[in-house]
Amino acid sequence: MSTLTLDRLSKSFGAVDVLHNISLDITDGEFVVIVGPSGCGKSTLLRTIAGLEPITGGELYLDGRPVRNVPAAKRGLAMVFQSYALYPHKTVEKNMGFALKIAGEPKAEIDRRVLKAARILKLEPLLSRFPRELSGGQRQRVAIGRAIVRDPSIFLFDEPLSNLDAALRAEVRVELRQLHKNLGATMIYVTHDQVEAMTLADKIIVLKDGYLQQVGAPSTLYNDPDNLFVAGFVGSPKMNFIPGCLRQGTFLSKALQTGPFNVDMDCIDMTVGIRPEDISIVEFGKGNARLKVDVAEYLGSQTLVHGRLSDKTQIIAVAPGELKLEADAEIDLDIPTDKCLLFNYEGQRVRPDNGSGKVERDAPSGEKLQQVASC
Amino acid sequence: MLKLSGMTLVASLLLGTAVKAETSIVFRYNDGDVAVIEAAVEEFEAANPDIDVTVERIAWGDARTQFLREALIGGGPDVVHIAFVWPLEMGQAVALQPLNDLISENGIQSGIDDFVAQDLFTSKEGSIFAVPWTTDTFTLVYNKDLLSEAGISEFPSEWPALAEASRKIHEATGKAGFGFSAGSAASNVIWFMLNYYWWSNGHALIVDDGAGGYKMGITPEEVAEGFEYFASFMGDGGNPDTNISVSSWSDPSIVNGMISGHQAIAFMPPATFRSMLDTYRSQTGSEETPFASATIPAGSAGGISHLGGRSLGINSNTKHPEESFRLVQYLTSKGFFEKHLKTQMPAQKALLSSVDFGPEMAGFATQLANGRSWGAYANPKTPIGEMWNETGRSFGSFLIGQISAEVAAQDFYDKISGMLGK
Amino acid sequence: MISFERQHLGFILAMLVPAFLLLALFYIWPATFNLWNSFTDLTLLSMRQGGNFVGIQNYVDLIRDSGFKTVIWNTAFWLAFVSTLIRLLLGLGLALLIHSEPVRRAGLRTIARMAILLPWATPPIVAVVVWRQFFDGQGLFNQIFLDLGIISEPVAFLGNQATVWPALLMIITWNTLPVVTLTFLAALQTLPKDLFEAAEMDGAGTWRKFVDVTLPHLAPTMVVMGLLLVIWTFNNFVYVWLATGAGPGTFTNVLATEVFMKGFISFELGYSSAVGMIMVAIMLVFGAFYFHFVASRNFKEIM
Amino acid sequence: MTVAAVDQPRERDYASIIGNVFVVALAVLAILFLALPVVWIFVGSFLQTGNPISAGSMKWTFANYRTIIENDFLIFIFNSVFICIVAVIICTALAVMVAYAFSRYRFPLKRMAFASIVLGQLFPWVILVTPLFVMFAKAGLLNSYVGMIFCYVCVSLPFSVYMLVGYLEAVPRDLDEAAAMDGCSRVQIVLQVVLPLMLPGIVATATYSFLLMWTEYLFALAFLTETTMKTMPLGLALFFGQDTVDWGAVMAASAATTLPALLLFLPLQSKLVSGVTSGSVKG
Repeated sequence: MSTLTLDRLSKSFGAVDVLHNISLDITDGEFVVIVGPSGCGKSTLLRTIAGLEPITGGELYLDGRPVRNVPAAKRGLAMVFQSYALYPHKTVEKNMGFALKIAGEPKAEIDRRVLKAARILKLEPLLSRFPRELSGGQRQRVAIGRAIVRDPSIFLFDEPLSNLDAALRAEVRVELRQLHKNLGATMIYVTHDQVEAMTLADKIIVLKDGYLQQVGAPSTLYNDPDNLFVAGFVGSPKMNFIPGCLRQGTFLSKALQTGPFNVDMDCIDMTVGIRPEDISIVEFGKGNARLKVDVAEYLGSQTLVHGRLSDKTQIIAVAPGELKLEADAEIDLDIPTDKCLLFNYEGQRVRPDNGSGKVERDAPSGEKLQQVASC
Repeated sequence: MLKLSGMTLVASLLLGTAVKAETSIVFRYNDGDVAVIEAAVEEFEAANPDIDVTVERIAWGDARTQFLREALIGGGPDVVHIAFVWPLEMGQAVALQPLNDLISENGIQSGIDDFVAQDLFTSKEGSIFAVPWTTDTFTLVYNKDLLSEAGISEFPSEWPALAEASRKIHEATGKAGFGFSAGSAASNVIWFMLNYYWWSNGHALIVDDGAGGYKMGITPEEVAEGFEYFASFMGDGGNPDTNISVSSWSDPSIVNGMISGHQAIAFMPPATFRSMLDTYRSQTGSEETPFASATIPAGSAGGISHLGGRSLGINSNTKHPEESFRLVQYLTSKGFFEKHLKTQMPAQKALLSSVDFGPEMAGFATQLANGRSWGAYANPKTPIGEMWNETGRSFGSFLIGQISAEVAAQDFYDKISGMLGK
Repeated sequence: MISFERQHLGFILAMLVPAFLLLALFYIWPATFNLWNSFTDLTLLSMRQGGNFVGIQNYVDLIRDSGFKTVIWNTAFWLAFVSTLIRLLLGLGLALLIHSEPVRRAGLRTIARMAILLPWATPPIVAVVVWRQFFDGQGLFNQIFLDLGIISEPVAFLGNQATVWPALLMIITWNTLPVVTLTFLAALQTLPKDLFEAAEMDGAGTWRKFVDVTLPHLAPTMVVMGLLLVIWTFNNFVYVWLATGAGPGTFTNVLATEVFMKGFISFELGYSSAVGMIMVAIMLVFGAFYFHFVASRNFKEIM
Repeated sequence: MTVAAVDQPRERDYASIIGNVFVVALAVLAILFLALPVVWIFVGSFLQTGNPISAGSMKWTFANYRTIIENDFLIFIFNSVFICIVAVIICTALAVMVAYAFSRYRFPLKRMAFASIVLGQLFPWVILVTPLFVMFAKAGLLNSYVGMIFCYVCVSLPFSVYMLVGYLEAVPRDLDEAAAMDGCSRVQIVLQVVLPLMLPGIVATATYSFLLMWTEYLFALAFLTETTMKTMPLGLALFFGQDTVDWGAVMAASAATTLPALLLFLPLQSKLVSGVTSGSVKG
């Protein structure tokens, strides 16, 4: 259990920069999830922390101690691989005890700790089996068990659930959360699945193209995303985005007019984000946007309505209970202004209250102003 | 034998070479009868306790190249067993050392002049590079039963008669007449037979030009005539076509053919004949054989065969020339031939005349008297091995119909004269 | 794959240096020596004195030599092309045969797989000895053919223009077929079953399934195997030399035997080296081809 | 799946029976073709002449084996076994090291190094004999185990590396990393994790190397002249004298030379098959 600090860490493979100046703190006992689309560098980030990849720039501190040049084995971390990476030629017991054996622990101590970990994960009956004789879920447990046995300061998980089927994944997710609570250890967890991120994390780190997008608690990311990417990535179904422009505090587009927003700027490229669950379907003629329905998916407790606004923007709305809608039916939506998030042309969040959307920073050209005036 | 070598092996593995206080020399012997030689060497060691001789052996086909490579790089065995025609080329390449001083200081059984084929061992400057050891020649061996079955009462004495006899036997008995290996590899017999044919008719491939050099002693037409003569034996001429793929006078198709009575006439050296006789006797259990050897047919110049054999040379790199020479002295001594090497004919005229070869071998003894040395063939420009190889290749190409006799002969002639001209 | 970092250098060197040092000693120094020799008139007999520099004379000589064209033809056509083609086809046929349902039901599959190993375990020198006996005038083939009345006179299989190459190829094929067959067998075992089922659903018959499913699946293996066979046979001197000694005449002379004959029988080391360098040059071209199309594809992960 | 391509519904049963019989007959013929020469050697080695059919009466005998044993063949066997085993061990160990570096690390000139390994497989050995002979003579390596082992290691190293790289590709890199996380040093990773996993590949590779060396003739001929140093192929050639060939002994020596390879092959049969695919020539 310890703290980890990344200070302007960067990594490149040859000429390709994979991580750019990542700085963050991970405190003792936190469950941190690194999330992002594939190729965003999240696995590389985990592997630099593990010591499997040397870093190109910046520094990495473990409990305040720089570990840039400390080899993986000496960092006191344990890792659970996506492929589980169990040694096929060793039994479950040997797999779990291997690190201790390498460290030269006495046999009795190895047995004790392996047994303890096996008990936590209910692996005792499997100890003498070989990995090929285990199911996917069991292998997964063994991989975790192997990490537990080492009693590491930090657990690293590299997409550990991606090889499991959906039902099992949900189950293990809960168990992992439980495990974290019991062990109280720091855990760093990489996934591309935002549901896993939301359910597991104390703190989520969103990465895209090697850049840190936002760090924060799941609720922060959900409610107060810093940019379009985070807003779109977190939450399911995805947030709706409606392009348009902002003029004197009012959002204008062919399909939607809403406001006022407490933002002192005129801007041609502005996007409004609204979560599907914040949209409500209202009586025809009473809404502020009209939706042409493509399909309605009934999920039991709710129905997801997919459709297009008059400017062809794809929209998903959530309606409670069962709602029968024909394709091409037209319905009216209420998109409440107070739930709308504004993003500027760079995709950055424009927050109404703190004045982050200052005109100077975001001044449209004269030509653009003309367009704004006319839109 | 095995036990002995095994123990030597173990001893040398365990002790290395440190224990040897005596002089060690290596004798490379390349023929059969290894047991005979090893027994003789043991006797030599007993008589010379200060000398330890190791006998090593490599296949005869590889012997020449291997020794040259080793000696020219500064290694190789001390005493080496080589063909009659190699000493000059090896001496001139500085692989062998001149023996003149050793011979004049220590002497050799009945004097060096008593040895046959002196010209093959002495360079123009007078250096003697090897001592002739054993001698032999090739001649024809016959199955007398098959001959009489075909109504032939005498061994053919002239080349056309031989061809006639072969054809007759084949027609009369359906068996092979004169079956010889007509293959193209360098170990075939066509080289010997062609040269015998040419010599008997007064030609020679290479002759002295009288001015210290060498020249061709034959015309392409005469070469072609020889090619055609031997080609006439193929098929209905009595030599089965399958012998085109046979490249050795000791090939089973020939030796077994003779033994089983499927072939009437063969061409071979004494060692092969002897082993053939042994096999026949052990298979039939009878001492009597239907075989006889007779001299090769004559042409305008008589029936001439080559005086072949093996000689002993001393490596120019040896650190123990005196000891090596003592081994050579011993191996050429009368006692050695009387007691040990009874299957080979000695290369000394005095010893040769005193040996009784038995009735079947009579032809060889007679033929040996009509043998000639290779003489001018053994010059530095035309290694015999290479001429031998070219002969087989050219004759083979003609035989299988790739090219005509004239073209094959011309190619051959150009190759050899090209070598001489270099 | 671990990217190159200075901290790994020591380990990487420790892994590579011993092997590459040995290989350099074994290949590069002798090859250089050979290259130099090819520009001299060195013979074995003049080794003490050393050869004279003759420039590209040896290369000019060998290009002018009429026999050299035959050598190139024999090597390229018979050894490289025909022998490879035969082995690919026979190897494929045999693999299909062993893999086939009737053979499995007849309980022959295991026996066949054992039988395949027999030629493989036989050293080439032994293989040649046996087959020469079979091809002999009184050998097995002549006896069988005579008894069957196919021929009336014994045939010199290894001494006849018409039969010598087929006979040689038979020896080579017998001795080296196992590798080809086993490779195809292994590839057949990885045939995706569902593809067959899909083809069956599409109404494909046995022949169509073979052409549309089996063959495409085996195609990459065939390419790799074909290239390897060409390489192995091209350099192999044992079969031709021991079976026919490049004869009859020089009818079966190939590059490798030409190098051997010039170097070890005629002692013309310079000329022999030149022929050897021609071989190296051909192999370099072939090697580049092989590397580009096979090795670097097989191992793109490590490149 | 049958090769016979008969698909007429009416005649199908009839045709397929004929087809099956045909296929099985073909298979039997193929087995005969493959096995006959080897059977011939072993039978011939126990017959009085080396050629059973032309022998007329078949007399069984051990004389041929007695002959080869009297001609130092046991020493040749020892030499062959010793040289080949030591060379195989060294070669395989070096090949594992090189293959590991190739498959797990990036380093400068890697492509070139790998290309040179590929080319090493193609190199015509016949041109190396004379230069190596000169080199060996100067280094005192003629007639030595060291010299032959050096030769054989180098002869089979390129192919071994090539094969092992193929096998290593099948060992997931995650395992190396897991071992690194578990505290293994680089050497421990290779010895404790990678090596046990690629054991089948190593066995297959070592078998190939062994065969290559076991049957090698050219280098042995040039570099081994002392009788007590010769290997089996050379010993075999010794029975081809210039004036006489002892065919019985040749057959016995052939059998003795073939048998060890056969004994090595049969138990490894299945491994070798997988070896061919996943190793050098995976499609």
